[in-house]
Amino acid sequence: MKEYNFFLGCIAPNRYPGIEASAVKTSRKFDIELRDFKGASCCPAPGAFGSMDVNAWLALGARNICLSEKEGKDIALICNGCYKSLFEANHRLKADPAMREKVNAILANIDYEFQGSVEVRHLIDILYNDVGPEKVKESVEVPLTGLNVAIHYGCHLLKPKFDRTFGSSERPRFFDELVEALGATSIDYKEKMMCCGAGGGVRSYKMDLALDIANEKLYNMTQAGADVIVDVCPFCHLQLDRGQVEIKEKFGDVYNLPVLHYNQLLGMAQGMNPEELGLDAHEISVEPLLAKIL
Amino acid sequence: MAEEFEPNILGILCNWCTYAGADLAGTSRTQYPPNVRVIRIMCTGRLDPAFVLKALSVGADGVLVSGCHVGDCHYLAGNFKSRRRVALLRKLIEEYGYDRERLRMTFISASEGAIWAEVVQDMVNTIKKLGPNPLKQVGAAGAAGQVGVVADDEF
Amino acid sequence: MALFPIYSKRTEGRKSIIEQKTLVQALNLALDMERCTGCGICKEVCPEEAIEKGPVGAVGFKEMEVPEMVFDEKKCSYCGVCVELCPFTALKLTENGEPKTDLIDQQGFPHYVKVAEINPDTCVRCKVCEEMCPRENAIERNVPEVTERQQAITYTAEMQLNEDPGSENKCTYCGLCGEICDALTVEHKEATPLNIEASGEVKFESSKCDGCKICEEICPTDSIKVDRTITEAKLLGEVTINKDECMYCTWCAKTCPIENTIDIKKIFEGSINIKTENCPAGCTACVEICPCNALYLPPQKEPGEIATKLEVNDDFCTLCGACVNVCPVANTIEVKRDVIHIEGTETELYKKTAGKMMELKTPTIEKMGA
Amino acid sequence: MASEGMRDPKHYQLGKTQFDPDLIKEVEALGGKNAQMCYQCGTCTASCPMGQRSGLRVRTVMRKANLGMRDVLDDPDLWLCTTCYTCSDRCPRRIMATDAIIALRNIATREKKVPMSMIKIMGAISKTGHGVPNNEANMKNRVKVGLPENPPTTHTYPEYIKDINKILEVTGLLKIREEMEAESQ
Amino acid sequence: MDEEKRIGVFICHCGTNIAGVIDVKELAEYAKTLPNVAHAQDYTYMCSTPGQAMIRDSIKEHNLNGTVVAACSPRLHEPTFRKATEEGGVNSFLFSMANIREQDTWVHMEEPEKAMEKAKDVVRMEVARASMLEPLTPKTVPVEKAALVIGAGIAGIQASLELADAGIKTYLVEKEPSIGGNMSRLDKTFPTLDCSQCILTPKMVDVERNPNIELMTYSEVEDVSGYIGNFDVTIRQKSRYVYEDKCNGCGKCQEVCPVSRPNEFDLGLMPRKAAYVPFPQAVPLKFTIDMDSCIKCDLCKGEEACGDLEAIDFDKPDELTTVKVGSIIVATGFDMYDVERKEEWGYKVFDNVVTGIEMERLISASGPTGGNIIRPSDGQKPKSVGFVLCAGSRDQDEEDGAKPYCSRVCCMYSLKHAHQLIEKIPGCVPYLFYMDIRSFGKAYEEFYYRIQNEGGKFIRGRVARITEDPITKNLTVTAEDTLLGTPVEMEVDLVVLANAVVPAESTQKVKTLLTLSNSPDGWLLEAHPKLNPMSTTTDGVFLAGMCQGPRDIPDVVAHAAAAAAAASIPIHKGSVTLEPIYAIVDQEHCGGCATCIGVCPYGATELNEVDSKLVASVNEAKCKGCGTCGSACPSGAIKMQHFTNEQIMSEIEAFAQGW
Repeated sequence: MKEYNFFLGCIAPNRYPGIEASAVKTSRKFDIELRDFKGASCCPAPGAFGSMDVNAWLALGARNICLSEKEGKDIALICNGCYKSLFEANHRLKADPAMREKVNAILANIDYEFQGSVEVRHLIDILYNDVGPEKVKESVEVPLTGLNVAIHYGCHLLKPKFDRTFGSSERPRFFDELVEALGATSIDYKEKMMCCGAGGGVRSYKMDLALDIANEKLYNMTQAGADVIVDVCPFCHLQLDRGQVEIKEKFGDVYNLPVLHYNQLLGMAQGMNPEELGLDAHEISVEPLLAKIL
Repeated sequence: MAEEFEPNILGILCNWCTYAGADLAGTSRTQYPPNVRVIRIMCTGRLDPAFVLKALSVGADGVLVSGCHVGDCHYLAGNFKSRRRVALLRKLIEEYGYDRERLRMTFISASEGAIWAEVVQDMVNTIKKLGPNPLKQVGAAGAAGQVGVVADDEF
Repeated sequence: MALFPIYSKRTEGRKSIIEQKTLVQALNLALDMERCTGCGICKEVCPEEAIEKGPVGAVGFKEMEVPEMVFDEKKCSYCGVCVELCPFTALKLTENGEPKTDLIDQQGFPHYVKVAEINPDTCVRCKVCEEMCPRENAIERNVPEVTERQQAITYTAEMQLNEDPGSENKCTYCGLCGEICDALTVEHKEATPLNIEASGEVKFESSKCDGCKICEEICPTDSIKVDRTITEAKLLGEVTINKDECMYCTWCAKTCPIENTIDIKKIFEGSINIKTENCPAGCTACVEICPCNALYLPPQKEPGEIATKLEVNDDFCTLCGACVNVCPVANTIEVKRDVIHIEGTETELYKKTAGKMMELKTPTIEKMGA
Repeated sequence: MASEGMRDPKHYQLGKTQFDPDLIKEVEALGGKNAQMCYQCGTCTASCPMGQRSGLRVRTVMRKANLGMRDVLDDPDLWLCTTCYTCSDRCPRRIMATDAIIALRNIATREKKVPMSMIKIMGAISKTGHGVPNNEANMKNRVKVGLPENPPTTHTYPEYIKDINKILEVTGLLKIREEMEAESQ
Repeated sequence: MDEEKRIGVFICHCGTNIAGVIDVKELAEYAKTLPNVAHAQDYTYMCSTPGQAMIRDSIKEHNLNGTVVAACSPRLHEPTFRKATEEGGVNSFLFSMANIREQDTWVHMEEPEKAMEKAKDVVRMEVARASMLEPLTPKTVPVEKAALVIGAGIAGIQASLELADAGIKTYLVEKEPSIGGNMSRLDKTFPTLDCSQCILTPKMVDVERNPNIELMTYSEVEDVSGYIGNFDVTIRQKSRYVYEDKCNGCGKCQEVCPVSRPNEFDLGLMPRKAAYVPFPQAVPLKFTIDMDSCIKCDLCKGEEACGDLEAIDFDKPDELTTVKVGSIIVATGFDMYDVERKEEWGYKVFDNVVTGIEMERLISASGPTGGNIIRPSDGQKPKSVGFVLCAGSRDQDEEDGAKPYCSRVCCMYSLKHAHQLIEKIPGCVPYLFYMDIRSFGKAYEEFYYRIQNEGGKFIRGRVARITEDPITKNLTVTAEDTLLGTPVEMEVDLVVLANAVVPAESTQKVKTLLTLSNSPDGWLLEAHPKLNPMSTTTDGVFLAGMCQGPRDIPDVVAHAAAAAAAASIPIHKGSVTLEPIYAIVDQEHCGGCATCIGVCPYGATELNEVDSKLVASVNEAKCKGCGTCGSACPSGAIKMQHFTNEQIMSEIEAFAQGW
């Protein structure tokens, strides 16, 4: 049993609790325990906070890492935004002594010190590289055969590639493999690697433009015959799920494309019921999807 | 405030790769610390262990041997032989009470002027941490030239 | 790093296809999984060693999946030797969609002598061969369905009608015969007060007459006479053997009720030997895979008898070697081909290939773990 | 002597452009790696999902930053980058254009040219530790999936929030927020 | 040493290069205080004629018997000052050089005081060394009147023809079955639009006919030993499985061969047989059998085919030949950058994305389509074609293996492609996505105007990505028109990636064999980038063509001719002077332990019985002067001339006098 401190971020626990619950439940099947991470805060939001002051952003991120360092636990998380904040803070502070000094000087005000003793990992990275698609496949009880999945990787999982571990960001395959391990089909759609539009503080700054990007994405996914969108980031999730309601209001385009976090899809394939995965809290009804699977 | 310790480092460089690389650093005006004095030899294979011991015994704070990359030696394999000598010498100087970090071997090609500058910078930093040659510290820079030639038939 | 050649491997239905494609040419080698028996001869003969035997399918009592032959699209020279030597015609080589046969056309390689004939003169068009043949579609029985009696034989029928005005047996055109038989139609001339004599015409369609003579029986004036001559007392149509489908196992020849009617020559001559004492209990892999049903388990003599001994009927074994490929115990089956019936030039390449084909084939330990 | 149709020569005069050579150094120091290496190929603009539907031109931003045209800091489009990093991944000069934009935003923030939407997010974190705090409806949903009403974060342990505010304070962000909030009222 | 040492020290200002950082006068004054120094002075340019005269005259005037010049790197001007010393009547090996420019004033400009300190140390060390130097006499060895050229592309062909015409026996080694290299793949050449084959084939035929050229195709250099004037080269002639003397090139073997393989020459666009010539104009026109794909069906040996000629032998072995040459020219050329690694452009993912060299074959009349330009997906003529320039050039993305340098030919060949498209397909519009059009050669810029005038469209912006319509297979190219400041998305039928050139894979092997170096970008390193771009640091080895860096055909030909001229110098001179820097053995002290035998990479040390005692000796001709034996000798019996223990030890001691 490998234990991680489960870093929740904001949107998963505070808007889509199903994502939080499904991550914990599905991981147990692979002997991974996601523990409560006491005192963690916002990562903080890389787009908003990084844009205001990178050093403050790094320091706030480092505060979260320091909390975990005190417990000697590696951090697992389920949000690309959190991944950017914490993975990059961890990576940069480990690699760059000057930056570390600068950030530790800030942290000294609250009696923290960044040591560089833990790892920060995205759960999808753990699932792919530690567990592996084969084991994921073995855990499937209800194969999702015939389900056309439009995968949304999300930008901060892969980019910038120099600061990540997944290689080129143009045609990645690992997430597709994990979805296909569940029996579903990962469909190719136009501009698959395009951003959801929410990041960088744009969703709160210019909602219309942020939604315009999401609209194009949703259109491309629909054109390719998607039954469901699967992501690994609650913020992209929010943009693509709630965004559909907002797009309908603002532009009149209707998609009704259900959005699932990978752990929710995994939970369904592992035979969990939609209520315990929190699917009823989504804006876009998952009913047609359930009808297709069950 | 006491003047900062400036190490005296002896560089023993092969003509074809590192010496040319150091020249390139010059042509490119890459700035690096002025702590190294260079002796040019044709090949690092020429490196007699006595040179290193002599340098340390006369008070050098560090010795930097540098030649071609493995496989690129102008004389086929001189750098291999030198590498083995340096590896053993690092153990030997430790027996004499020198930190092994005072002797270093690197491989720098004729096109790696920037790397030469980095290596010098790094060596200077290392030696600065180690402090002056212990012989200098006790003020006994004698015994120069009394180091025997080391049998190296096992090389 | 260049765009071409594009090597690819794909499955279309039950065909597994490898392809070497340049801008101007596409070479395809297609393996028909319906026909492949997993005998592995293609692997033995490939000059480029580009063919590997994949894992054996699930061993079971109900069905035996054949080992998949895996072709290396990059190593393959697309020469066609395997195509020619597949005894089951499971392989096809095409260049831009057309069959590519230049190796054979230029007599760079011989081909099998394929003898499988049914003598149409002696064949009685019965169904025995079709039923006994272990391969679907190998026997082509083009015999029309016999739905009416007259279709069973070939004959000619004649009717004579007595219309002699002086005869007492003259036809009265009463129409009775026409009522009961499709072959006869009676047309009356209309009677007028001036002429009340019955007159008309009796039309006869010989193709509809089967000579039953009921008209004769029923005619009140006995004016009808019917004669039937049988010209051929045999079913119509013909039974032939499709040489592309035939496995040359001789099941049909051995079971044909008429002697010397079917002539089949096996492609290989040689021997098969099974050391049944090595057989793991309950394993019937070879029986399941044998494409010619030459291997069998004799019926239990008494209930509860366990060690049923595997037997082979040499008559039907084609020495294809499929059994060797699935047998999980080393040295249990030995297949040895001594003669290969071919025609055409025996080129050096053929001789080398034949040498490989004539080596003793027996399972090795590595083949375990099916 | 100006003939008819000839415009006032003043119209032809370029305004005196002010270049600040230190701007790009500041950008590089704040994480915009290799920003001075930009050779204006436009890969960034063409990669940018936002550039296709707005006035954001990453290449132009880089150009202005490189020349030291400080008006780039006043450009509201500077805040349209979604930080997707596609431009950075494809840049043939390995420039982190996204990080350069973030660096420019940092400088703009110091000059209080940051959009209020950002300041609001800071406010939420300062108050609750979360940029997107919990709410009533969500608490019910949490309970439904078997989770406690509040996550084990600063929501459950508010004592950690003071550390966050200390960081905001020492980095000067708190002051910027207070001043901007005061100005906006 | 019997004689009293009288050393002259000459400090060079090198304009302001040295004098601008340190006080040369003070340095000269310092030099005067050093032991054995009889004279010291400074001068603006020591390497100038008056500077050299100053050395000459000072030797006489001050009766000097040793010189030290403190100036630039000895790798630059050591020969100059040696000569000046010699002219002054002092053995040139009694000269030593202090490098106070490259390794001092240029790298410590910001710390002039410390630079001064270092200059003093360096001068002191060199004076100490000069005091210990011994006079040496250079040896002269005869030169083999033959040359070797490795690689028979246009560079190798040109170099060989030049050498042969100068009366030098030339071995031309080519690894492919035919000579011609990459140039034979090209259709037309820019900007003159000559047909590449038309101008190349006559040269190829000349090579075959020239009695002074021994052509060795399908061959590779396996081993090189020796030194300038006397290289021993072992060449492996790979078996073609065809006797070249019997093959008449009739091609019947090819006709009957049932095997079909992609033709490497045509970049896989066309198939070839297992028995093949790469292209119809091949030289020599001898068939080769590709044993990897041959099935040995014997059809080619049959009566219909090779039959009576009996040229084919499947058992023909490789042959090893050893030749002796005086100089060697390397002309290993280039490969194309693996542009598949730039995933955003979708090469090998999308059918209609091709590379520049593939476009050449598509345009070429002898190519797979007979010169009909078609797009691979459906064979249709493209009506709009996008060109991606700098595809992998001027790109620092190391993860993608891209190259930071300009490949120098892509702009021009793309312009040429644009011209050919306009000419061959009425109504076809080429769109060139460029960053800068580098049309630097003679008549190149004019060619650029011409294409503009013909209707080629130029968009200044690098292509960020290419996407494909899965149904029509048309491509959408996204870039920013940086001149408009607008992102553009353009649908085109075909995209040509003008991919970078990279050093040929075979270069690495040759580099190792000849102990050459390469620059960081992988191209072979020249002796001097400006003054000696055709020589290497290995005496007697020269570079021709692309192996040294990207260049176009006229530059390659010029470079090759230069290399040939340089390579012919020692051969025509008939002898070369070798530095007397070789080891000698003091046989009295030698214990015969044979340690030196084991360490010498050249087998120059040997053990002989002298006066009933085993002693080592060094073969001067074989010794290259690395000194490894000298430092390994346990009894100190081996003396490495000009780098003796005493000389180096004295330098170390002088080094220690600095503090």
